[in-house]
Amino acid sequence: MLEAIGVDGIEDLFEEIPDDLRCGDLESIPPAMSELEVSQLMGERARQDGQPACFIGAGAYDHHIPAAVWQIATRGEFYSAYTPYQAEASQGTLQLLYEYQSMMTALTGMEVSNASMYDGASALAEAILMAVRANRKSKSRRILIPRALHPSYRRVAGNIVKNQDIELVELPFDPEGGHTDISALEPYNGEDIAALVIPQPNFFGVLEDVDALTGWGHRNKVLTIAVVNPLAMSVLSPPGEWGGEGVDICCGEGQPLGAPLSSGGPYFGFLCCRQAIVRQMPGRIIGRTLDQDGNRGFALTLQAREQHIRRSKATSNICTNQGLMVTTATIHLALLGAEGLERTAAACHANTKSLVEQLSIIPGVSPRFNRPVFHERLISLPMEAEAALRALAAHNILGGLDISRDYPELGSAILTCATEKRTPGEIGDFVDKLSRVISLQGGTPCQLQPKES
Amino acid sequence: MLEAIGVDGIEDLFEEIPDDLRCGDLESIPPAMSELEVSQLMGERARQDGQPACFIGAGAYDHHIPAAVWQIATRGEFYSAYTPYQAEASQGTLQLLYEYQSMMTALTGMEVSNASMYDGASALAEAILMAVRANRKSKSRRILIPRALHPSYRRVAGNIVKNQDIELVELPFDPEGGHTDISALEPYNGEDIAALVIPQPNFFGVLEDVDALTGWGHRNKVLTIAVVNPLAMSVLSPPGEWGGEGVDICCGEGQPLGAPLSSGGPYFGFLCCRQAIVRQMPGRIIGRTLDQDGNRGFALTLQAREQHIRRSKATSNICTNQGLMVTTATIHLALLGAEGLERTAAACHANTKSLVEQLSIIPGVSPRFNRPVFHERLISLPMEAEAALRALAAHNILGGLDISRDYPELGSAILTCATEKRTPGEIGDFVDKLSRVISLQGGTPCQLQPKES
Amino acid sequence: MMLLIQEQSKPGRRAVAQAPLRKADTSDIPEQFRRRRPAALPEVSELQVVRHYTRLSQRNFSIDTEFYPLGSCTMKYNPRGANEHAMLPGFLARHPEAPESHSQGFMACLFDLQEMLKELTGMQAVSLSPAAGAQGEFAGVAMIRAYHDERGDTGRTEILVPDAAHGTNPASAVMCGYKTREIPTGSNGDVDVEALKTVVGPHTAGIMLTNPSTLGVFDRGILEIAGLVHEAGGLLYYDGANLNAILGKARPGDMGFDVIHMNLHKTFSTPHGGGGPGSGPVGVSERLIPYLPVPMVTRDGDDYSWLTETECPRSIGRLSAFAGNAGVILRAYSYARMLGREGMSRVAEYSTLNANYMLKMLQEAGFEAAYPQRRATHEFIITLRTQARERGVNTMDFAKRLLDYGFHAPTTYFPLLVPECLLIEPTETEDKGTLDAFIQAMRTVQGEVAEDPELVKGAPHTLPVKRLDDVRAARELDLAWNALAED
Amino acid sequence: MMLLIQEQSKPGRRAVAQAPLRKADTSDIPEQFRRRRPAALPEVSELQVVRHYTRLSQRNFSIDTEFYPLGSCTMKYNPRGANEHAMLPGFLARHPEAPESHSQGFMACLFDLQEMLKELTGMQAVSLSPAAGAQGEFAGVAMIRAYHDERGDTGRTEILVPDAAHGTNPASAVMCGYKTREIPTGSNGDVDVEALKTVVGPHTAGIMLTNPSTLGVFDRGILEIAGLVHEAGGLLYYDGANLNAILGKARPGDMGFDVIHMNLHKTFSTPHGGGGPGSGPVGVSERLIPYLPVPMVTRDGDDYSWLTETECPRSIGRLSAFAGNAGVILRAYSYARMLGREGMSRVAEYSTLNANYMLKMLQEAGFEAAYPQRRATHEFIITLRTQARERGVNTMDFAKRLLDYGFHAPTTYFPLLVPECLLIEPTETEDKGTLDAFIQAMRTVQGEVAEDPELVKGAPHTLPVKRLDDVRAARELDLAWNALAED
Ligand SMILES: Cc1ncc(COP(=O)(O)O)c(C=O)c1O
Ligand SMILES: Cc1ncc(COP(=O)(O)O)c(C=O)c1O
Repeated sequence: MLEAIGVDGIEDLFEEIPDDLRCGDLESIPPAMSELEVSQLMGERARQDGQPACFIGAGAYDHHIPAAVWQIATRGEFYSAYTPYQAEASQGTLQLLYEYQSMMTALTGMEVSNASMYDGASALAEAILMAVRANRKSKSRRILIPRALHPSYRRVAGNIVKNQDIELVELPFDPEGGHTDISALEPYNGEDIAALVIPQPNFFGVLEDVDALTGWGHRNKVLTIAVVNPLAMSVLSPPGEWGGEGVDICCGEGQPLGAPLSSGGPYFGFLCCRQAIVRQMPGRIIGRTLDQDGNRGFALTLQAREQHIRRSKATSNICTNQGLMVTTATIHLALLGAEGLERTAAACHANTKSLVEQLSIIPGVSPRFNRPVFHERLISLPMEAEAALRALAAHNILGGLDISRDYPELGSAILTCATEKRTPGEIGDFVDKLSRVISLQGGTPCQLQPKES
Repeated sequence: MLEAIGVDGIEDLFEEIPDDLRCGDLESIPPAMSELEVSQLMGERARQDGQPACFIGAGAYDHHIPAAVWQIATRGEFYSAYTPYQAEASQGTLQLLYEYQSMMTALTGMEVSNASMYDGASALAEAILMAVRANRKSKSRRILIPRALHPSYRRVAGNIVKNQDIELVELPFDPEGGHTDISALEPYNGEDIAALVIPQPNFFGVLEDVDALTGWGHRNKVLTIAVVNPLAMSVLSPPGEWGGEGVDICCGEGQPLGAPLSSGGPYFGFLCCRQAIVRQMPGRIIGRTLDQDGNRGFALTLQAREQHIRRSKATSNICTNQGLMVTTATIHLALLGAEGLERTAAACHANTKSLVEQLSIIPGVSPRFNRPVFHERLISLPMEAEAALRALAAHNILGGLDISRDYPELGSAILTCATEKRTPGEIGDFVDKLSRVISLQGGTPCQLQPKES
Repeated sequence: MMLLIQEQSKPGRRAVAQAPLRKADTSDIPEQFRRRRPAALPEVSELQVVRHYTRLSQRNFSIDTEFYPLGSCTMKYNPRGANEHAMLPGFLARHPEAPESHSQGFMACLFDLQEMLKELTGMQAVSLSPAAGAQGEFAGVAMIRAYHDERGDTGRTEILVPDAAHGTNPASAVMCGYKTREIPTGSNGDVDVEALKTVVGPHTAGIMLTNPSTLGVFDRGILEIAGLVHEAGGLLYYDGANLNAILGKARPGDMGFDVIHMNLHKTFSTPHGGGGPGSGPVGVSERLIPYLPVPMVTRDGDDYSWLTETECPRSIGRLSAFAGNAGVILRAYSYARMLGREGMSRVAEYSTLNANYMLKMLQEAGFEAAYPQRRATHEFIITLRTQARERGVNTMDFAKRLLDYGFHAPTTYFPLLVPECLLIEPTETEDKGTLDAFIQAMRTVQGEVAEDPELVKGAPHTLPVKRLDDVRAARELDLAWNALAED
Repeated sequence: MMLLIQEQSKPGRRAVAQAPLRKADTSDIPEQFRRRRPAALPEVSELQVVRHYTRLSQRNFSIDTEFYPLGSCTMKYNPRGANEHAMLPGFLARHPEAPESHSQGFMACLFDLQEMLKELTGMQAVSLSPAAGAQGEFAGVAMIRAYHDERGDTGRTEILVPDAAHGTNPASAVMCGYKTREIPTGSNGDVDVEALKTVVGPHTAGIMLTNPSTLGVFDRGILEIAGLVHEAGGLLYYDGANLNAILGKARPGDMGFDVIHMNLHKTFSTPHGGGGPGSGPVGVSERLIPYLPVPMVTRDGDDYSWLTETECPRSIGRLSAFAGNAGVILRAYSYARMLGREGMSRVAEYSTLNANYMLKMLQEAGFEAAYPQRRATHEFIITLRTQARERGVNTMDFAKRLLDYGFHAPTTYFPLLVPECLLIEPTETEDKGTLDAFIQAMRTVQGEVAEDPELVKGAPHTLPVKRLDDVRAARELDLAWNALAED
């Protein structure tokens, strides 16, 4: 090959790089390893972290994933394909994405879905940017955002949108109910607000009065953005129907649909909206069309919204999205169907209820809020949450999330959740251990290394 | 559908089964479980058996399997296809099998390979039956079989061929070398013997004088059957070249080529022979041919040997073979190539050598035989082998195989082997623990449950 | 045409990460034992391997991609969960010689499955060790022989086999040293009992039957047959390949069978893998228990232990070096637990429903059933003898043309006694939409046979290769690629 | 045509084993919150799902099945080992909020990769959290902004972007509140330094460059550019999408860049998954360290801990709810360890060798290179403007026709400044045989353009669909299946 090119050696091919820019030997890069050696190294590290019984939810849930999901998604034709720019050579991915869009609109009751965002939090940021563009009635760049929304979502949205001078205005939650009471919106009646964010369930697992909140938005020409758990949608009323007319935009974290916990990613954000504002939508969208012979086919559409066409005028900079996770979600949704999703959701809900009931027998332990919840709950503890969680972790139980950093006003409390995967034995063990920890409170600290598994 | 058939209910479809043959409720069958529940049950059981550091070989070896092997083999098109009877709809499997046959002939130096037998032991039984049919010169049904061949192979072969009145005559091994000395054959010079079985390496890991043994067979009109470890073939001379002319039949266990230990199966037996006796070959064989347009294609061939055509006159009753394991072996061999196989073999050999050297420092521990070995070795112990292994197992080390049941004449000894997957740390740990066990000999018995992993 | 992987080889190329990066020393192995030239294996990169075998795979039909109504083979869906469960790291890593202390979880699965299979078949004990149906048959017949031999009843030299039997049946009998004798089938599809009466006797070691038979009917005379054979001192062998049809509905043990094999890769839905592996557990009645092949698992309280040659000295012994196809057994176990009690009879119900629906619809489309007066079981036979005679289009042509419509062909030319037959088994995992599409394809090909028989005789037209020349394959044997021969 | 999964739905059908077998009680959730009608999701069996998506997958081109010389996208082989390692049960099961005590193994991988990326790029610190290249760009520009803002240097409102830049560059700048200004490319393919001089100044917040650029050449004036921008008070952003070309050969840090993103899904060979996920770590020079997005991993002795908003108060914060695309990061880590020190420069060497070989052979075949006087990097540009003008066959037609020959098309119409361009990137994992086959296909299509342009304009002819009507797709929007609309 070198001969064909007409050079003597490979180094000649780099002759245009100025000599003083050539780097040396990269000595601190470790030498090559075989696949076996890497698998031993990473296998050891993966084992090192144990597989504690996980009662943390807080935006990432340990659900059963049918074996078929990943066995099919990792087929090379899905796994190693690029974004389907060449539609005719990508009908597999494109039809799947169209099916996905159809499933997400069915689940959320919305008209249109895109083909994914990075994750739930960044999807919210994009939803806010989208709302600001779409709300022609509003000149302000103010967004109402409940304090009861996931703190990381609020942070991420803030970090992203603040560069475009958008202001996030926090709505307090009801100290007894844990929900965003409609009264919290009163100060903003008639104000120029671009959008209102409505989580369901909210960070605490508490159910919001979504119809009332959405209605307020409609009355005040404020666009409404739902942030929902897609699994919950099998049980709870869908954003497309909230307040009668439904919300304008709906987003959320797709992880519960076939993505393993996997340390936080890859997951995927979903983003749906009314068809009327689809041209403000960021990200890829797949449309059904016809080929030259009049046969059905699928293609990327409305690409004029996107950075590769519109560059600085695009609706977003997103290019690579979370395609493979959408592949898994689509297969997952097809396997579960509405009935399977609902059974899963119900099992989680019932498991968490059972856990909370058993925990509440421990003196000093009680649910923090009195409004209906779905599938996750905040629990007050009679000792420092962090210490309790640390002690549980030493028993290989992750009892929940300590919320004191984000909500100091709520005292010592943990957000806990038992998905359908938690067995009665694990739940019982959690209850036992927590009650021992609490009764031993003040005793000697436990050892903190995870058990290998 | 019932209506179309013209019945009222599904039960009507079973009307031809006499009433008194209908069974009841199968009460002792447990109720249905979800995939999640089964995965929890089986997950727990799999964990329960731990993953001890394995120094047992004895016919099944813990080798690295490239990740690509099983990711591709479990693609539905390979995994869920049937035997390729419809050649035009099975070119994937058929071409792969032709490639496999080509790899096995390259590796063994033989002319022809079939498409697999159940395992190495049953392949030997079939090889013996085949030899008896093929050796037109011999009227006896006597087979010489070294005592140094894997005891299970001898048993399996015996269990199968004895029904056809074939007699297996045992050849002793040299008590110092552990090999089958050519002198062991002297009593049979000029005798009517149908075939001679030659293992390489033999059960003890010892290298046989294959050229001399094969030469004896040739001189005495005795067909020769090699039983080889296919990984060893990357280092050792191939049966097709033994004694100049090579053996007549070669078989062995394919497990080292991509099959996980997996409790003993599925593995696969390979079986190769001279082209001259291919019509005595049992099992499927794939041939290259042309299609109507003159293009290359592949098909099952010489089916007139098989049970589905020849019924009671078939060369064997085998029908379903070990197709998927051959698929994995083919991918495995393609990924490793001759160079990769040789490196793997060399690494095992060196690891075992290092292990044996370190063990030999322990007082009373020494290699049992003085002839060259490959990749596995018999070690004499100064205490009861079973007790030593039990104590090691309590430390999650499987130190080797106790051979006292099969070879009482060899005293207390274990057959041990360290594949390329055994790390220096694991080897060191084995040595440490064994030396402690030996020095504590007579102390209290250890606890015997495996560590969970 | 796709190149062979060997044809893509280039000296020195390697999938580097797949072997040790440094070559260890083996110089202690004397020269005389060493290989002189490296084996001519392909020298290719990892990408080449992955791409080659991924693309090759796409040149297959399979259950996961096509309807596969291959009669007698029970090509039903292989649950992906079972694959995941059987491939749990703990199971994969277990050495077959691992001590019982490190095997209790694995052995518990085997024991449970043994128990479930006993209950489902009505037998008294089960051994899981045979590696496939045919090895199960061998084990079964070997047990029959051991039984007679132990009683000194050595004049029994014949195994009776109906003419509809699968080829493995007579072949297995012969491997056990028996002669076989064929029993004809009556015109109604049941074994011809009168004919049986004329051959059964003191030479009869046993009879091998499958019920429902491979003719797709349930033999209603089974109890009479059992009586006749037992009276003559013979034993009854049940070929379980068709167990799918009666799972949870009727049990071979109740029909009087003494020994039975099951095909886990059929009834228990483990994958066929392009030809295997399978698993062929055997179940026996009381009198054959001592002869079961080893190893088996037994339980004492919470402890599982192995039964081997030592505990079972009268056993026919082991038939593979270790414990059979453990991974297949685990897949079947996972499947059986997911199905559970409720699911077992659903297997028989839906496979029978699907078969009878298809039979009816095909009859309405003008196809000729081999046994029109009988209820289909989980499969049924269509004979194309009229087409063959009148249009010169034989069953093989018809089958090949179905491939063009994206359906795997049914079994052809088996059983041998029905001329120009298609043995069709839809299985219970297919839905009505797929059945209807297949029926439509059958109609279409039927129309083509009438209008354009050459089109059908030239089939397939849309697959990676055209009709292959089998005669050439057998005559000009080319069984392995040879670098030198190529150029 | 393949039915949609929705079109295969039948009421009441289910993949039973995939959900709890009994429905738990949720009656404590008040009616007002509850869904009234179930969502119209497909109701199908597990076999239907497996078969549908298996067959759908076969309607894709992918690296594992086809050569995919998509310029700028670095479609190289994704090692299967990396998939296995990243999907080890311990990693999959780790909750993102798991305590550090239960995260040391995972964190060690992240830390190691941070360190390797630092060394490979010559930057001072790395954060792995951005979810893709574009989010890395956002993070990078946001850091530039935070830097200027913190210094009170608020007059800098512009980001300079060469006209060859990827669309994400200007889009990211705008998302950070900047205006963008385009810099033209000189006729030799390097940035037009004179033009740059006229626009760089006190309004300049920074410049976004990729080097080698998307024109497939290494910008030889990079040090001069860096000098100019720095002198004017601006910072330099490096778009790492082309890092593959110089891995182990030259480092952006040494070229004077202040911030860089890498595409792990390109340079570090993690799969593209039909559109993602990716991962876009950012590396920075000393002065931007405080602004790096969180979380990151730090090490103290043998203990790893998280750096979050608390430890990094000046950080631009987090950009996703947790730690980014951890699974992708683990795949890249596995890849990097397998490659190791030796492997890194091989990446640049072989990708550059392959590109220059193909360029040369295509030139010999009569194709016109956009920058014939330049050395190709890991990719290069062919312009088909002559064909387009003379034969009316445009680049899109040409690209579609390549699909018929089993090759994915190169990138078309990007970069925008080269008319009728094909941006071709063979990558280092392809072998010469494949390159030659592609060159042959290019020649063949070239011949067809001359002899039968309509054939090329009508392409593709052999794929599951013919050329699709994009205009119709955008005009008659049909973005979701609707049961009611169908019948
Ligand atoms: C009726 C019948 N019996 C026996 C067998 C043999 O089973 P196996 O292929 O598992 O050896 C088969 C397999 O096709 C069969 O259909
Ligand atoms: C040159 C260049 N820059 C940036 C990007 C954006 O990266 P990502 O798709 O990961 O967001 C790409 C991706 O195609 C690219 O080619």
